[in-house]
Amino acid sequence: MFYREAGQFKTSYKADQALFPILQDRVGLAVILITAFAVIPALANDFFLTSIMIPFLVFSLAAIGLNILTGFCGQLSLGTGAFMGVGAYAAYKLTSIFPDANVIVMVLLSGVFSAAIGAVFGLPSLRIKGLYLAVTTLAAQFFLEWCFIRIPWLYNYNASGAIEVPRREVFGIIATGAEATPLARYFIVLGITVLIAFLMANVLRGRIGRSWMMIRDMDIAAELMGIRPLQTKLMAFAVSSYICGVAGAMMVFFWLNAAEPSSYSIRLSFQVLFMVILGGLGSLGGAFMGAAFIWILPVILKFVPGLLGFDLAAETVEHATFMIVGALIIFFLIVEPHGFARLWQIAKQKLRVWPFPY
Amino acid sequence: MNAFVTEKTLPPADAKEAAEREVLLRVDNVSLTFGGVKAITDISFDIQKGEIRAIIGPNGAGKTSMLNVINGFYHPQEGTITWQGQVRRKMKPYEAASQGIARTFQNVALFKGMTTLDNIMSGRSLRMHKNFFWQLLWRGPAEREEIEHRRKVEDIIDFLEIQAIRKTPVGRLPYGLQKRVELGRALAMEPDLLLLDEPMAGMNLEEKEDMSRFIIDVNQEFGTTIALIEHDMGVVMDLSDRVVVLDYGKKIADGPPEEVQASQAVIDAYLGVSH
Amino acid sequence: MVGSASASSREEDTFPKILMRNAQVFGDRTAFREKDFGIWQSWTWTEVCEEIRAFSIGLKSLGLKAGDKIAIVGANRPRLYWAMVAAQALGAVPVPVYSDSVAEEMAFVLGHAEVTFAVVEDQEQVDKLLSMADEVKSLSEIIYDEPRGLRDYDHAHLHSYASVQDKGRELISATPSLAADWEAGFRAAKGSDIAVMLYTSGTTGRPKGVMLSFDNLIISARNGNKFDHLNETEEVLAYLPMAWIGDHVFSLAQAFTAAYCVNCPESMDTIDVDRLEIAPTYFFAPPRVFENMLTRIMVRMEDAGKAKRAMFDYFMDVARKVGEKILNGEKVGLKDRVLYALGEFCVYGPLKNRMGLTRMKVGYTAGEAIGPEIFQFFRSLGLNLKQLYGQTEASVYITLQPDGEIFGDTVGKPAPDVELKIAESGEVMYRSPGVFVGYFKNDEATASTKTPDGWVHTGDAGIIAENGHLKIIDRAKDVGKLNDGALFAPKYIENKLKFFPNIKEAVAFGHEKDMVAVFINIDLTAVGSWAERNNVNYASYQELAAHRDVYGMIESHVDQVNRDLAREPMMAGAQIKRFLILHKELDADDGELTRTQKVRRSFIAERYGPLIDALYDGSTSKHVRTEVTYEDGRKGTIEATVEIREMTTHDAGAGVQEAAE
Amino acid sequence: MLYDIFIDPFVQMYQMPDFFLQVLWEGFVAGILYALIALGFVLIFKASGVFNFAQGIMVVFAGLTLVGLNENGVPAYLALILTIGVMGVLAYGVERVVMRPLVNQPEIILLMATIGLTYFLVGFGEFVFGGEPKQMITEQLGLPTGSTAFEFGDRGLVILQHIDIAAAVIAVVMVTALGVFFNKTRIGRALRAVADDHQAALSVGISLNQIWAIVWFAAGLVALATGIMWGARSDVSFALEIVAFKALPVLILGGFTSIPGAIVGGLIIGFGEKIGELYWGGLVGGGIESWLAYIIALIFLLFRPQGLFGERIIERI
Repeated sequence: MFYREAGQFKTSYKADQALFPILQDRVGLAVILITAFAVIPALANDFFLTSIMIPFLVFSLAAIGLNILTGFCGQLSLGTGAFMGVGAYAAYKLTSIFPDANVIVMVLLSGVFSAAIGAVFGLPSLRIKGLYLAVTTLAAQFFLEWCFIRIPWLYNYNASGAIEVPRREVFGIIATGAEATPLARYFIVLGITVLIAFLMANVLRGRIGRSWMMIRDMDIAAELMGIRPLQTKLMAFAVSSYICGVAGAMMVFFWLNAAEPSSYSIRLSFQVLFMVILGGLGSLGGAFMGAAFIWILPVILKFVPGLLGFDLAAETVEHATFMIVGALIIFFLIVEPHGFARLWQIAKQKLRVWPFPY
Repeated sequence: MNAFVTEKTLPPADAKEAAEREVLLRVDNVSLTFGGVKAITDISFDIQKGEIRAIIGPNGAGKTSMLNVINGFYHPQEGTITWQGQVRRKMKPYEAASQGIARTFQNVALFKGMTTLDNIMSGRSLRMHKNFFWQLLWRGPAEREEIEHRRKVEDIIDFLEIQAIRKTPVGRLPYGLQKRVELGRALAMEPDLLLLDEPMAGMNLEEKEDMSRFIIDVNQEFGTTIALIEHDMGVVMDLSDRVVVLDYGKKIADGPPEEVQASQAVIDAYLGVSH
Repeated sequence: MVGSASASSREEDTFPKILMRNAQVFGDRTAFREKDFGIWQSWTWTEVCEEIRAFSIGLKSLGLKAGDKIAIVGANRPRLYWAMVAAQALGAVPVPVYSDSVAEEMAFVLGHAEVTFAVVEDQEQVDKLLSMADEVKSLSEIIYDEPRGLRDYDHAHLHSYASVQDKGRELISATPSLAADWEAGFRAAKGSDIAVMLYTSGTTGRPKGVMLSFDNLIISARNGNKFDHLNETEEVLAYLPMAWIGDHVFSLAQAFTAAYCVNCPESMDTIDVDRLEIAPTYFFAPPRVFENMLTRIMVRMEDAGKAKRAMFDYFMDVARKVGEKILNGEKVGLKDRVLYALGEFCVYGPLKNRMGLTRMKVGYTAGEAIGPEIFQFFRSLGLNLKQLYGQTEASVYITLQPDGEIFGDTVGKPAPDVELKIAESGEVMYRSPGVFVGYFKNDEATASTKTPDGWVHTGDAGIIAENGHLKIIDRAKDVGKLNDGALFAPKYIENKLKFFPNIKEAVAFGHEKDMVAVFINIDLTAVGSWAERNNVNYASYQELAAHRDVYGMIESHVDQVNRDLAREPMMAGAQIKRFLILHKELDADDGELTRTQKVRRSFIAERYGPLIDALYDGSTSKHVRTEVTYEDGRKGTIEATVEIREMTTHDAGAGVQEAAE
Repeated sequence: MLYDIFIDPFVQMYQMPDFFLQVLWEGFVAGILYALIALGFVLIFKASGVFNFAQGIMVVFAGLTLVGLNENGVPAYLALILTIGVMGVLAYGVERVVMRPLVNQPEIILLMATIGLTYFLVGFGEFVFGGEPKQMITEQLGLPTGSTAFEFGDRGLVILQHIDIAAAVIAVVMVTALGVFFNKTRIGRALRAVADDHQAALSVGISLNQIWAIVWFAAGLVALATGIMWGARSDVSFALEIVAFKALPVLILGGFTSIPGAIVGGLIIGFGEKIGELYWGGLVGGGIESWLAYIIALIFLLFRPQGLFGERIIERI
């Protein structure tokens, strides 16, 4: 309906292979980016930025990370939380060791550590597949969580056992610590998320992205076509963990300000996995949609009783939220097991062929 | 107007001439066992450069196992395999690809989540080298490389006449077209040896004819050596230069189609199945 | 007689000269596109000029000389269009041939035209030409575009297009003055020289080679461009047979004179997508194409959800009511305008988008009568679709519908520079600058078609209405009489039947008989989809055609036609008394249709003699055997028992009342 | 350092056999509980191919229901019966609402659905019973609470909690009962048929839906037993949910479909974990119990990807 593709023809492969070959999609994307970079900062209050947008973006990035591994390369992981934790602790140590360094660079660098650790835990994936692989990643989850508790060096021997983000400035603006404004944090988080999402879109449409999907769709055929399974899977583990690590670091540096080992527990792993599954395996856009659903829905649910005039205890609301989210997850899995991305695809296809049904 | 004399240089049919051709792959006394069950017993034959070699036999004769041995997916317990004049060590399946062996599968093994175009592009994987950092940037070397290979892939799409399904996810294609896409994917590897595992299984007559034409065209246009497994005797006899017949994991005949067709052992084996 | 358009640009009176002008004036504009290897490969006028020059000089080196005939065989490809102009630059005459015609037919044309060269698309055509070596003795060199499968052929007289071009380029770089010599060579050519020879398939007899001069084509094309305000920004899709005058004028003559861009589709399978991508601004299609589009729209909408269907139907009603008025610039109330605008957003716009007609400035349909409903449907969407009446012998244009003067039942006013008259026999005659030079090697036919003072017999019976528009009734020789003296215009009846989407083809009989009886061919797409929705199982066309419910459905259509006929005083006597549904589809491969898909009445009458007898001897069914030709040339037979149904006729004038309900 | 790792623990085992035995006993009891949880997984996996992550929360939920009912004045045994009823309703609900619409979906989707179910049950449980840990009504149910000390010559003594003995006994009884159920009853045989071949099972006229409801109910009963045992040892709280993940390594060792495998796997993990923690854990600061099970399973997998009882997989193409 809104798609009017007549007259959009490609005279070069460059144009044909563009990320968004359809004009209307490019316009849509531009609108979203303008909203994110201009409209929201101009209109949103601190609460909206801190409680909704920043965590949403952090989770979106984490979901992209997990999606690379699970959605694009077909390797199930339950260790996302821990890999995020590695990023967080690495960034914390880096800023402690290099207090004058640019904190954004440190955050981006922290992902390298989680990438390395992710690759190590990815090694068994050569022999182990499916649910069995989940055990490997569970081992990573619990082992790393244990490390966060038992290795005091990681949290600078704090009495509390938690990491607290110090105040750091970037180009004269306070970027981290309690005094950092939500707006500054928002822009940093948005910038990093958009940048990584864009870079990943590039990787996914090229040789490497294809090799991941080959392994996912038919590993034996992929191997017989010259794809080295271990190398390819390890790369997916590393890239995925890198992104999760950066997301984990952003989570503590630009959102929570402080974190303890339990922040990166198995619960977080599941939360991100849900975002990926509900958003749609193998879709970058889906990662954003899944993150929005899993993060923003409970926030909204918390306000619903108040808006309706009920006066309920905070606890009750929280429990009800849990129930509703659980029920909705099951509901959406039943309605569309391929996630919101598929729903969007179907809707888009409908709009493209409108008024025809197919 | 007799200016046009259609003198096609056909591949040599008689065995004598064939013997002079270069041997691409030789299998010597190969045996393969699964947990005590013999799948292949003491088989020897060769594949010559530029020919279409058929491996036929009744169900369970060990044809697919033979292909799996050739491309390194199974490792025979006994015997040697000589590839382009060199005895091959035990190798990983992915090494077969880099040595120039491509194959298709009995039950289509396409990458279901990808489009026809991407599936065939995946055949170019080994020939694409731009590293992760170029891929991240895309603009520049990675994009140029992609376009360069896309051009080659488009040749194959054109060759197989599948333009109309270029951007269709392969899962949605009818079976016959999936087989064609799979052939395209193998062709994209520009292999020296192309292994086709029952390329015409489950096809109707028209699709079979199309596929036969493509196989012959591949052989003649690109000079690709082809080894194919097929159930349908008729198709094999028309297509191939030489035929190996297996039965219960043993070789029972080897030679030009007419000769093999006349062999009593072959007739018995095929009749034995239908009884 | 020379038209006004030619005077203004006397300089460029041949296509090679126009090419040079375009390369100079519109050098950087895209001249040709072809979807190939997944993208639209493009050439600017400068590049086209270079390509043509290289090929032309290459051809010359192979021995092509002035006056030679060069066959062009293949689907629409830029290189084949270029080959025509390259040949013209050497004074040779291109002879485009229907590439899907069977070898026998093609052999006659090539033999008759005495072609010495042939430029063909691919191996299939090369094989075809090689197989007719005996019939076409004059043929000495074959040039092919697509090398696939030809590697092992003897290349002594076989050349790839690229190699000929390479030869030409080599020669130019060796002798730079060659390019200037080449240009000087065609500077001397005159507009009255023969530009091209097109063989008309003709509904009877052997094809005739229509010789058209540069003046014929170029003046007609310029007039056409002016009439519809076409300029270099147009985009057209070249998808109709190159041997057909329509394509020759739209994709070459008009394209060159207006310097607009010609787009060649990737293959016939992808034509819909290709049209969608290009979205032509100037579009030509025979009624069949529009019929198919409408059928597919309706079939697809049948499968849409209830709400969507309701919305679609509602807005289509709105469009029917005011769409054409708005297009014609008539006064329409504000409410209707708003509703139409809403409909444009919800339905018309998307529909046009899906059909790839969003950018269409002007579209034409011709060749046969188009169903008024179909015509109206497209116009009500806001598409400026018009009818024209033309012939190969006229370089297409005889009459055209001017913007704002569109009537469904007429084919428009005389085109610029065309004089029109109706002969005493009722036959339409015309005289124009586009009138052909003559039939090749067939003076007898030339003399019987073209009068000494330049008037041409169209062979169609028609009248000029009060508003000056021409109305075609039927083929002049087909209009006949029933034994009771009632007027019988078979095509008129057939067209009425064919306007039902379920009926693909109809053949009416009745001349010198007691009553009207018809053969009907059902439309497999439309009826098949109906069958699917109604759980009617069928394995073949034959089975579906013989199905009781299908007969019932067709019977209701025939009855409707009878009601319509009853309403018209002239035609009321020719209502359909009996009909049958043919057990096979009429097919060009069996010679039942022409290559342009027109019914070959006499051939059918002969072939299905027993069935016609059965129609008139009162039997209710008839068993027949029919020979068929498959696509690959193999022959076979099919057998069937065909049911015949009796119809009740309506009293003259009776339909009026019921139609008012 | 090497001495600490390779020599010292064994020296200790030899020198303090009573402690060693005590550790073994602890490992045995933990192993029995892991095995019970794993049993719940196996039941469901065998019949429907679903890896039920909600088994852990079902344990908690069953325990909470029992205690909660009792707290509200329902007599212990009646509460027990009512709880069994609640588990039945839950099984039926899960089959209707979750399993049936998701039949034939890929395993990861089913897995996620059970995690969704976990969320729901956590919310629901907390909503009804509140979030605080509760005391198991051990005595009211007539379970033993004392302990017996065994003298071990002059080398010390080993203390056995009666409740642990009871747990072991109950586990044995349950396994036996399930064994009988599977082998001797009609439904049990049907269940095995389903596990082997869905089509075949359908063709003998067994309703898949019925069977799913039954296995979920059986898993619910196992969960209840587990809940009581575990609750009696510590208390009933949502922390137990985490313990359920331990079932995963247990299953890897024992195989996803084997009941004896679940027992053996549970015991291996139980022993390994306790011995590892008490003899080697100290070297790295303790608490290795939290991940040791997974590492054991992982190492095991690297050598036998098909599990302890699985058959070697021949890949076919």
